[in-house]
Amino acid sequence: MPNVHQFDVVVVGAGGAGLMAGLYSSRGAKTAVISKLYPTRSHTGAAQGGISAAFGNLEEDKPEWHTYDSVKGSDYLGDQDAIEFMCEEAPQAVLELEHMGLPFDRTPEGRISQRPFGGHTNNVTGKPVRRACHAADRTGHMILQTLYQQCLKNKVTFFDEYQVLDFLIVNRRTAGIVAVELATGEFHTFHAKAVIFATGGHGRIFEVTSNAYAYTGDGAALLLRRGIPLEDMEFFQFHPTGIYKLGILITEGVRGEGGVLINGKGERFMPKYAPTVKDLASRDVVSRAIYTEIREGRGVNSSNYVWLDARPESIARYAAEDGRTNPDGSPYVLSGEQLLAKVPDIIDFCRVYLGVDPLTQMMPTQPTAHYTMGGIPTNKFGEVVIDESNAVFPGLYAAGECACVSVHGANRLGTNSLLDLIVFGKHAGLKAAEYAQQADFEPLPPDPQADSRAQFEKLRNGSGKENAFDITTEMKKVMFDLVGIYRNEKGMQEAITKLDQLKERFQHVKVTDRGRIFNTELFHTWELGNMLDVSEVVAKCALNRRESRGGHSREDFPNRDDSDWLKHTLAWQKNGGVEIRYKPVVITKYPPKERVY
Amino acid sequence: MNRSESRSLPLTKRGLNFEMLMWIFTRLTALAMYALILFAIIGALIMGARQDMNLADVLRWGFMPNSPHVQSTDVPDLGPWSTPFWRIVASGLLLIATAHGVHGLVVIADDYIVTPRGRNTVRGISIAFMLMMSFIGLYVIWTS
Amino acid sequence: MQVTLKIFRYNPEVDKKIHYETYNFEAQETDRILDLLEHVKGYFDGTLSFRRSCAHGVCGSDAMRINGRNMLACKVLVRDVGGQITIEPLLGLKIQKDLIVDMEPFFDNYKKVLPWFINDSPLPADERERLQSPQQRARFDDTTKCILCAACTTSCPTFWANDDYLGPAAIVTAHRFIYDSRDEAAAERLHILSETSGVARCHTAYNCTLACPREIEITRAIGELKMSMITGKLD
Amino acid sequence: MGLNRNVSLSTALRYKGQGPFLSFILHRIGGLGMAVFITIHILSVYIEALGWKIGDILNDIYMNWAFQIFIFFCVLFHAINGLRITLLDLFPRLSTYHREALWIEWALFLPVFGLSVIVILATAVGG
Ligand SMILES: Cc1cc2nc3c(=O)[nH]c(=O)nc-3n(C[C@H](O)[C@H](O)[C@H](O)COP(=O)(O)OP(=O)(O)OC[C@H]3O[C@@H](n4cnc5c(N)ncnc54)[C@H](O)[C@@H]3O)c2cc1C
Ligand code: HEM
Ligand code: SF4
Ligand code: F3S
Ligand code: FES
Repeated sequence: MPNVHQFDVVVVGAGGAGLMAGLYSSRGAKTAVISKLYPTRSHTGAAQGGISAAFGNLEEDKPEWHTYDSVKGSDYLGDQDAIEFMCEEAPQAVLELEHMGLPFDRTPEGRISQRPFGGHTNNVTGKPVRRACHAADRTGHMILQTLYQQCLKNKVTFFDEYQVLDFLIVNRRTAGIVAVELATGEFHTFHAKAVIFATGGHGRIFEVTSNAYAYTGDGAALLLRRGIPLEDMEFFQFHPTGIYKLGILITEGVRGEGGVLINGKGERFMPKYAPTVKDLASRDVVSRAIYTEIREGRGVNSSNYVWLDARPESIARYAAEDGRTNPDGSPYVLSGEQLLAKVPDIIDFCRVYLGVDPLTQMMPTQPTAHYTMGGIPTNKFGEVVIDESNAVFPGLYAAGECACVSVHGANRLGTNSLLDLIVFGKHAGLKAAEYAQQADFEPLPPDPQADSRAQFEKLRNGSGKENAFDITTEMKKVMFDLVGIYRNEKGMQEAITKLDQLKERFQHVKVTDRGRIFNTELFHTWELGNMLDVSEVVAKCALNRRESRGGHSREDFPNRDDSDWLKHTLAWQKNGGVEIRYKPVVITKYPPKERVY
Repeated sequence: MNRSESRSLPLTKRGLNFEMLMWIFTRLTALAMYALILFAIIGALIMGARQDMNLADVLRWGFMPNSPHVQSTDVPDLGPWSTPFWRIVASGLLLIATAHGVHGLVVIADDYIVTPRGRNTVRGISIAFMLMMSFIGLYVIWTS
Repeated sequence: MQVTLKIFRYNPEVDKKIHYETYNFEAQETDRILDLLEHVKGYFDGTLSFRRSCAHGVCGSDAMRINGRNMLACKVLVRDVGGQITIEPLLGLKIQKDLIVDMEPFFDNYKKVLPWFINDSPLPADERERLQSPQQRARFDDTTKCILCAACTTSCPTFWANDDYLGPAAIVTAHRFIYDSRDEAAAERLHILSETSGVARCHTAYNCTLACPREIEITRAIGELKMSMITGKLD
Repeated sequence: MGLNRNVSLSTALRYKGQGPFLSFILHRIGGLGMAVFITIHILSVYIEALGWKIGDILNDIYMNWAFQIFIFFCVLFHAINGLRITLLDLFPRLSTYHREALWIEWALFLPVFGLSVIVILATAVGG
């Protein structure tokens, strides 16, 4: 058979999670890391603000507070054992990054510098706490670079620009994956004992998004087609501050450094919604607050955006208003230069894309689709679990944004995702290598590439009546408008109907490029298929959940309902439809209570 | 944290090889040529160039303080212009310029020729060329 | 406004020669060039191929020549370059299809400078971070910004002449480690950079610095390395 | 697979580099020009000293005004630009002001060169 490779462990995706998994797995097993992008182009590189760990380098902090904040942030849907595990491991994990050379910003004492972020608090006073370790506003970039470099140092095997199309199951166990090499259009079969998915999220299903073009939910969709369920897909995070219309993210770090949100009337509105932490409430709260302002006519120019004000004089004024001080007690001020040093890229984005200079002008912002809380269900070792009783699928692992551990529950706290990548990427890598050491290879199916080939053939042979770009545009709009920040029964029904039509129209799409070499049209069209599948699951799970919780806010069911809905959704693709079941949430120390910031 | 400690590398560890020596050599010879040229021009002015030479001739002398370069000017007596002192200055400038120029040619060649063999050939030819030009140049300076 | 997009085209499976295609359509002043390319791909010719991912200048996928100069298509707006736009692939790398070039030689050069943190000394006694003052951290901040987009290396006249030259991007990466007070392999890296294919091939043409979408002062970084080789000072 | 990486000279020259790229090209031309000129010059003087009479032809070339302008351009530009490069190289932190350095360079070069061209042309016409 042509193009068959054999590895103990195959990692799909080379973002933070994939690289961490690859690094650890390669120490104990023959490992390949496969990615459709060059590793350094993964979306982890876009992460700006920071990675959390309760070091207390600047003020008192402890992992228990981090745990509680994350549980509360998740609106009590996160599994508390996993959250506690992650928060306890956090300091060690971040130190490990430092030891790998990651250039964190420093405190005057030479330790890792930390900044406040939404939802991170001192549990005694309720005030924001500095927990996010950062390297300017390109923390993710530095994590991605550092991990890639460490992988090179440790001679990890990479297959760059290979798009994974299919997951092979034999005897109900992992047998490998099929990928296409973008440069040649050739199929490759990777025969493996264990496969780790780390393919990132699917934010591209929404119109206004901070996510990369590559965020098409490939990993989730292709596993879904192979009978693996997806967990909590209705929970999607909308980040409060995206650049108006473009969706490019303005990190919460800007508010951490003292920026505030201002409505069309020039008022600071967050104190109304979150009296204690104000602009640093968790993201779902802030995004909803912005939308409420807009819907009540207080958007800027009666339009659908608000201001983010980070001009040095405003920062000083509002800090004085909030009684915010430096650790030594002096009043908190930030000069233009300091702001430029702390968030240089954000300032650059505003200047390039808006022609606005944040040092002297306010930034027009609007909530933007940002983070996939749901995904491939796993336990805290990265093992994929496929039913209500958490049965493990042998040899299949997932980590990072494509996975749902669930540490983020219904709403992820800022900086917890990068932490998630590092902690669970590592454990998935370790577990997979351990598994590969004792397991045998399953035989490959007779024609492993048949399904992938068939999928491509279908895209090549469509009637050509429909245009893939139109379908993409419409899908994004439907999802953003009807399954976005605010949702209701009618809208979601409509969305599902429209998605059905779009899926039907997708059958008539025809790829015009007949070539093999870099047939990006073909690959992108295949990705559209994934997005449609994922969108359908998101919409149906959201319609089913008749309550509001975290990132899922229903206008028709505005309250959280713990008695009926304190449970995880599991969704399977069955007979062309979606089957939904539920599984319990793990609650250890923190019984659910009302969430106020 | 050793805030004050400055990091530095000993001579053998800083990558100071022939390549980089020649790199700094090019800059230093550039400065040296400036110095010598200025020196020659000032010398010319002291020796009365202001009345007897036009600007172009002064410059020509400046770039190579060699008596034939003032032959076609109104300078009455070539004596002071062809002293051993000026011949030494001229020789210095010649050697420096030749080394600088020939190495410049090597630099250009290295941009385009990357095989070790090719590069070595270029170096061999260059050294031969440089020696030849230096000798001929010295011969011209000291016999004119 | 009306834009005219003239795009370099080459499909190895059908074309014998390169050619240019021109597309006219309505666009916004605030559209990214990347948006225009997506539009052409979506509605004029699906076979047009180029790389892209983040769409806001942080992943380094879509460096290309726009009106004759290297830029990221996602970081340039129509209003920055006007309505007559010529788009061509990067120079000095094999053209695989349309705007897609073979990045392997570029990454090979990157891998030559030991692009990873090296410190084999024991950790501090408390096993916590290796301390570094804010000033020491600031020393190499500029070169940590590199996203490996290759805009610099493929704008360098020496790299056009030969891909043996490490190129500015690889040198920038070496710089990031050499001036990191925690790293211990400065000598090895300087040794590599001092070879004939290293910093000596830079003739301060500044094309790299002016092309860098991350505004890294590349030529300065290269200059600092050259002087460190002469003086041995790493501050 | 794919198209050769070869960058032809004309493609290279069409790259829209800015000031420093242009001065790099001119510096190279200047250096080469001088090297060629000086070599021929020394050789011809030498050969003449040996008693061969080829000097006349060369002399005609040297006295030609176009050649004089060219060689003067080589010398002057290479020298002034060389100083800029040397200073930026020896003090890399000045590199941040490379644009300003280039303005100063042109501000020095253009008047001197312009004046000289006028003188050369005037002499050529007059003499
Ligand atoms: C703008 C922005 C800012 C953020 N800021 C922060 C922050 O400050 N703090 C924080 O904690 N989190 C932040 N996040 C979230 C966090 O960055 C992401 O959730 C995280 O980086 C995801 O990492 P990953 O490893 O799961 O996926 P990625 O890094 O996206 O990697 C996915 C990988 O999978 C590969 N891949 C995908 N599909 C396929 C396929 N079919 N075949 C082969 N390979 C495939 C891709 O090539 C890529 O290598 C931010 C996110 C965004 C968008
Ligand atoms: C005041 C006089 C001079 C100064 C200041 C000067 C300066 C310089 C500098 C700084 C360089 C390095 C350029 C680089 O590496 O990019 C250089 C290169 C060069 N010089 Fe000179 N130089 C002078 C005179 C000469 C002379 C007299 C010759 C001819 C014999 C010459 C020939 C060259 C050549 C051929 C190069 C290589 C060009 C290149 O790499 O593009 N230079 N010069
Ligand atoms: S230095 Fe700048 S131009 Fe070069 S690869 Fe890095 S980011 Fe791109
Ligand atoms: S373009 Fe090339 S010559 Fe040097 S200054 Fe940049 S590396
Ligand atoms: S698409 Fe990422 S840099 Fe342009």
